Amino acid sequence: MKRVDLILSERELDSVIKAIDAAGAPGYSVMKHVTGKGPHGSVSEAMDFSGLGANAHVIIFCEASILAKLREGIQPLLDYYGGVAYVSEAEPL
Amino acid sequence: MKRVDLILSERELDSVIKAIDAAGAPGYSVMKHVTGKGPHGSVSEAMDFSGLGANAHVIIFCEASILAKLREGIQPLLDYYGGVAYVSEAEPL
Amino acid sequence: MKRVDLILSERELDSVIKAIDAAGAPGYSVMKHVTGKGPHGSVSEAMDFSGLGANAHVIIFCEASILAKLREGIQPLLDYYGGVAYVSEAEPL
Amino acid sequence: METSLVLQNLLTPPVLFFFLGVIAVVVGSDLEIPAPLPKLFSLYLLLAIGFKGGLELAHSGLGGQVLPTIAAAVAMSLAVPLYSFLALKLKFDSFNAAAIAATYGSISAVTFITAQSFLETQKITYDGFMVAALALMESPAIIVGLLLVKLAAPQQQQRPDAKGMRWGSVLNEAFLNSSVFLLVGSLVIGVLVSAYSPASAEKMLPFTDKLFYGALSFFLLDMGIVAAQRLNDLRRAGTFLIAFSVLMPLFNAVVGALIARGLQLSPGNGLLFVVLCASASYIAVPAAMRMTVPEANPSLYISSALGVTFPFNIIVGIPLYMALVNKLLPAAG
Amino acid sequence: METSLVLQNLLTPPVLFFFLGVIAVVVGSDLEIPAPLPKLFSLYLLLAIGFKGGLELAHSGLGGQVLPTIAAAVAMSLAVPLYSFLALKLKFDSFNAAAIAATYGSISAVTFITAQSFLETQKITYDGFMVAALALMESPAIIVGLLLVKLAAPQQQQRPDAKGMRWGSVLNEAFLNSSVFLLVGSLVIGVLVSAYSPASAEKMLPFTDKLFYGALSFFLLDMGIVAAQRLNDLRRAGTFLIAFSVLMPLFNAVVGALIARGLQLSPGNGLLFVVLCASASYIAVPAAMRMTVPEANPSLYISSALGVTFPFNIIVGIPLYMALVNKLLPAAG
Amino acid sequence: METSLVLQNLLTPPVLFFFLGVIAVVVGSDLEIPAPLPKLFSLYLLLAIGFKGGLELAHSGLGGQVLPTIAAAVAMSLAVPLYSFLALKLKFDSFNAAAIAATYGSISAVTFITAQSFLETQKITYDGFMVAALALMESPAIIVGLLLVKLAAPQQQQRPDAKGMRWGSVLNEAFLNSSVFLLVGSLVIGVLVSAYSPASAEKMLPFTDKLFYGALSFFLLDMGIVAAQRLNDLRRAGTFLIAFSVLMPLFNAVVGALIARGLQLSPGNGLLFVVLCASASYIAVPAAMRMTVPEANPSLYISSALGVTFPFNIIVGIPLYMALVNKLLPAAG
Ligand SMILES: Nc1ncnc2c1ncn2[C@@H]1O[C@H](COP(=O)(O)O)[C@@H](O)[C@H]1O
Ligand SMILES: Nc1ncnc2c1ncn2[C@@H]1O[C@H](COP(=O)(O)O)[C@@H](O)[C@H]1O
Ligand SMILES: Nc1ncnc2c1ncn2[C@@H]1O[C@H](COP(=O)(O)O)[C@@H](O)[C@H]1O
Ligand code: NA
Ligand code: NA
Ligand code: NA
Repeated sequence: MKRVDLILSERELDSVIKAIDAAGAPGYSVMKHVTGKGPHGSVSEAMDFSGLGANAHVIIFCEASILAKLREGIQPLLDYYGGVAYVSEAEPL
Repeated sequence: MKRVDLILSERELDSVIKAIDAAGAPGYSVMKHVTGKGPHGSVSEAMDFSGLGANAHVIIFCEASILAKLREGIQPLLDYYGGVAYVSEAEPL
Repeated sequence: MKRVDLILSERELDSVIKAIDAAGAPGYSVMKHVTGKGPHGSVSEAMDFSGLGANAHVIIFCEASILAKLREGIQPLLDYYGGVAYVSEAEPL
Repeated sequence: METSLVLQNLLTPPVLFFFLGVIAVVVGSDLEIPAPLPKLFSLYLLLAIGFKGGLELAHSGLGGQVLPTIAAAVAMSLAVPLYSFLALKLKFDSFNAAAIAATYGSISAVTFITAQSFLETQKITYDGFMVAALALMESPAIIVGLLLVKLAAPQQQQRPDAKGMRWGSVLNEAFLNSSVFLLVGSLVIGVLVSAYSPASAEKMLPFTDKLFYGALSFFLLDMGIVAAQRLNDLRRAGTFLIAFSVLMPLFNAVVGALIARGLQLSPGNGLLFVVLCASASYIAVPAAMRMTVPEANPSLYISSALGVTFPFNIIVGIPLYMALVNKLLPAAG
Repeated sequence: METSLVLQNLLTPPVLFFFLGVIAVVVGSDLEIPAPLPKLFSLYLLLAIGFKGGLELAHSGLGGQVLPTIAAAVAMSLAVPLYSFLALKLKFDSFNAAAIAATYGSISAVTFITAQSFLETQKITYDGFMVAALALMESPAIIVGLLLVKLAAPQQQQRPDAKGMRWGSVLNEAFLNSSVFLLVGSLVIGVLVSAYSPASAEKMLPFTDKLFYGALSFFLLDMGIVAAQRLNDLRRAGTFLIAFSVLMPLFNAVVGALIARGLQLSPGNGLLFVVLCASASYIAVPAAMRMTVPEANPSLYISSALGVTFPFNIIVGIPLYMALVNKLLPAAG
Repeated sequence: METSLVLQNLLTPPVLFFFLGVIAVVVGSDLEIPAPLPKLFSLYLLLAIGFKGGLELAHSGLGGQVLPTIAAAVAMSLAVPLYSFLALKLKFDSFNAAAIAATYGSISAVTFITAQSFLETQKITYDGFMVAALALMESPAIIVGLLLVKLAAPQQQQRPDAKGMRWGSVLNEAFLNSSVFLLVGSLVIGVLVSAYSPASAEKMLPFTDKLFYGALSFFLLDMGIVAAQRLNDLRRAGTFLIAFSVLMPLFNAVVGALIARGLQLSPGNGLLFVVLCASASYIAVPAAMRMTVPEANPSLYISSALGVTFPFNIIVGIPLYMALVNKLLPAAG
């Protein structure tokens, strides 16, 4: 099986979750309040009071067969808005 | 070495940590406030005020030799209460 | 590509981030409020009010070529202050 | 008259802020009160209501109507889950029926507080010992719920962590869960301080008393958001549960009002007694049930208590029960 | 006289705590107010200012200067982004120019509140309907900003999620974002409660009124920290943007003062009107722009509004505008 | 008489809520106050105590006993870690001995505040300048602790990040750590506001003054939980450290009371002086030590200061020291 890690702005979280559901993933987990740095600069929690939010980390465990559909739904979002997506191997415990 | 990722309700966290300790893992890390979706439906933080809590993400780096004992302690909990457990390869930096 | 996971006290986070930047990593993500247990004992959030903080989990996706420099900057910090660092394989989605 | 009472209740800040939260969800605003801020308010409300109740209890003592009223309250928290269970078994399995039944046997502190505020704006007095009734009604229903599971549920799959159903941990969950513990603890502190350090009791009031109404309104804004988010779950739960969530409180209210009449409670105490009977727990009991009856579906018992019964009670229930009390209780003439 | 007003403003707790936050960053203290605590204060301030404004609006009604003033306020929130855009296009692309322009067309509730507190310490009266102006000036600039992008921006790359620029979601973001929604909602609640339940309005005051000044000071401590952290970004943004962030508020203040004179506002209302014109949004608009104009660089519009204009306004702007109002408005004689 | 004072202290809300927190842990309730809510209260208490102290300091000025008292306080914060270190070296290595010693040289703001509240319920006056003494006693002990490490510790392993022991960063940690910075900053703001804007000082009081006692009680509920969680660590730390955590405060209290007598302090100021000497830091110093002496085991210095000395002081210490002060200080008759 596969493990997909997405890190992106909380702002796009709803769109990404829609794409994950649409791809038929069996589930996902979300951690908010992630800060970091990437090609678009630094992200902190300092503006949290204004509703701007920080980043979110999404983890998806799924069959390899789902990856293509996931990529199709998510990659355009990451290309346009920023964020990263990586896949690695994972076996059920 | 191995990396184990567990995602489960905060409610079972204490039982899971006992199982991890009992399996002889050299350590573990816990992130709370994880939301997500799985076969049992969606989990949000909306009921946090009532003490219901959300999910927790537990990471364990350990030798492969520990996996069997970990599985023995944790798998019954996940089967009964829900949650996921995956293993992948990881080498010390 | 590689995925590096660091878990260490929030106290050393600034030093570690400097080392990551110095190693030329293309980015990183940070999750705070991580609790856990390791060779140096348990870490909780109970003393958060005093500014002591808990642990942080840092994720870096980077080329294998960066690992050596990362190790050089980070390993001494982990040796002295505690914390763990593991590397695994990861491919872009 | 009921209509005017309904309006008088509707147009107070707590109820209006509850509506504002509901509207936020309905129109799709991104308004949210992020965790753990709602927890701050819920801890505060329990601490303040307990402390103030303790101060008043110290004055009123345990004589007169106090002990009979408390005994009747505890009896109701044992009886309600029993007959609720029978009704719920028509549609649900034993796990879900028991969990929902326990929810309705226990009480909602926020509904109680909102009723107190209603009485205050109506200038109707009530007594501090009702908070003791509130505190003592939280736990028994949890025990009854678990007994029902033990007795009526199909031979259970063995729990992987023995903990789940051991009686020690069940009693712990029932009597020491954070909401019961903080409420009872603050009540006891209120009694002690009132007796031995009245000057320091005075110094607590700006925090526990003056701020209370505003903090309640703020918390109800969040409750409105959370309750409205439950509406989807409800549709899935079906009309039986929705009907139960309105009819059972009404039935309990009538039973409660008759008991209050028997106890010759004042109109203020009578309303609070009725509200205790008619309200359902969405703080203590869900947390306890998820721990001890994981087989039940939380979205059923949370959505019915928080998504239907709670809004029903604070919007139309309280003034309706007031009218009922005014009719049934002699003192209200 | 201006100097003495500046000093009188400077030496009040809100402004001094803002400074303390700035100093913390400058000297390298690890003082921080962790999320989501600042959100608690920002929600509180919006709720309280809205509620209090509503109470007062219910008294003043919509007659006299009320509607003309509100109309003028909305007109300014439409005009400011238009001429700001023209100025900003000298240096920035259409995305960034539109986002910054929208920021300056909208308002800063905290600057407004600080100006109210200034008036109170100066014992100058003002009216509750100005809060309605505040509430109604938040959204229009967001719409104008997006129209500017639509019209002036180069043919856009197709958004991957259609959502971004559909008008429904833009209007949603403009009128239902959490800060506008909570402010307007609390205002309406204030009006309703004042009319139908004055006793319960009274019970809100310890929370919404008495606590307000202290909570504002605490929040400004955090704003000082956040504003100072922006100073680095600013250096990168260049002198054009820094100059714009000081000169545009001054220009808007003069325009605002002339309009206030035309409307024959009292000095207190006049100052608030000027402050609305001169302030820039760092709560509602940045959140909206990041959602709807992701092509713009947030560090530009946040840093200019929060790192320059906001400190400028609360430190020297408010007393300066007061002096201006005193000169231009007849009633101030 | 001591017994009656102990009881009078015991039966106040702050101490009772502390007990409630301890009991929650002991009986296994799941009561917890999740991060970052306790931080809200600790920031609030520092801000409020500093601000109120500043207001009072502005009235009393720096004449009379003020400077001698402050000088004596600073001297104690230098002396206590020196003799504590000698005692601790009997059992601990230099790193741990220095870190624990620094903890006892510094002070606990919450203990100080609880002592003030005790005085107020006893109707005994005290002066605002004692808050200045509090503020100035936090840092010196941190410096002494680090000097002790430098001088007495075995040739240290080279720190991987030079930062650790460079003097710049040590001084930064000692004088600019968030708790010292906020306390001193609020004190200065209090002085300025009192002098130049008394009307605005008035407007702060509902927040900084009226709410204070309740907020302290709420915070102590959390402190009770955290302190009780430390009890396990303590058992491992051994009887030497437990004995030290009770005997060293008692010894420091006697020394402090003699100095207070020499300074001819009033009973109220005398008690506060003694409490400063007898208390140990669990906010500023642990954070500083973990940063600058990572070789020391935090569970030792946190558990002794927070798990033993703090409860000892607020439960029996304060009334005991009061009795001592009443015996030794002439003015107390
Ligand atoms: N190489 C990386 N490793 C880990 N996280 C990253 C990396 N690049 C970007 N991120 C995360 O993704 C977020 C959005 O990245 P971007 O908008 O592309 O700069 C950043 O704020 C980081 O949290
Ligand atoms: N396929 C998955 N990938 C990532 N997280 C998952 C997945 N399935 C379940 N989870 C997480 O595990 C939690 C519990 O799952 P469950 O109770 O089995 O529905 C969910 O709320 C998710 O946070
Ligand atoms: N084997 C492990 N697996 C996962 N996390 C670990 C492990 N060992 C240590 N940690 C984390 O690293 C932190 C610091 O470890 P240490 O200071 O070495 O005890 C711990 O508090 C844990 O959060
Ligand atoms: Na009930
Ligand atoms: Na403006
Ligand atoms: Na001391």
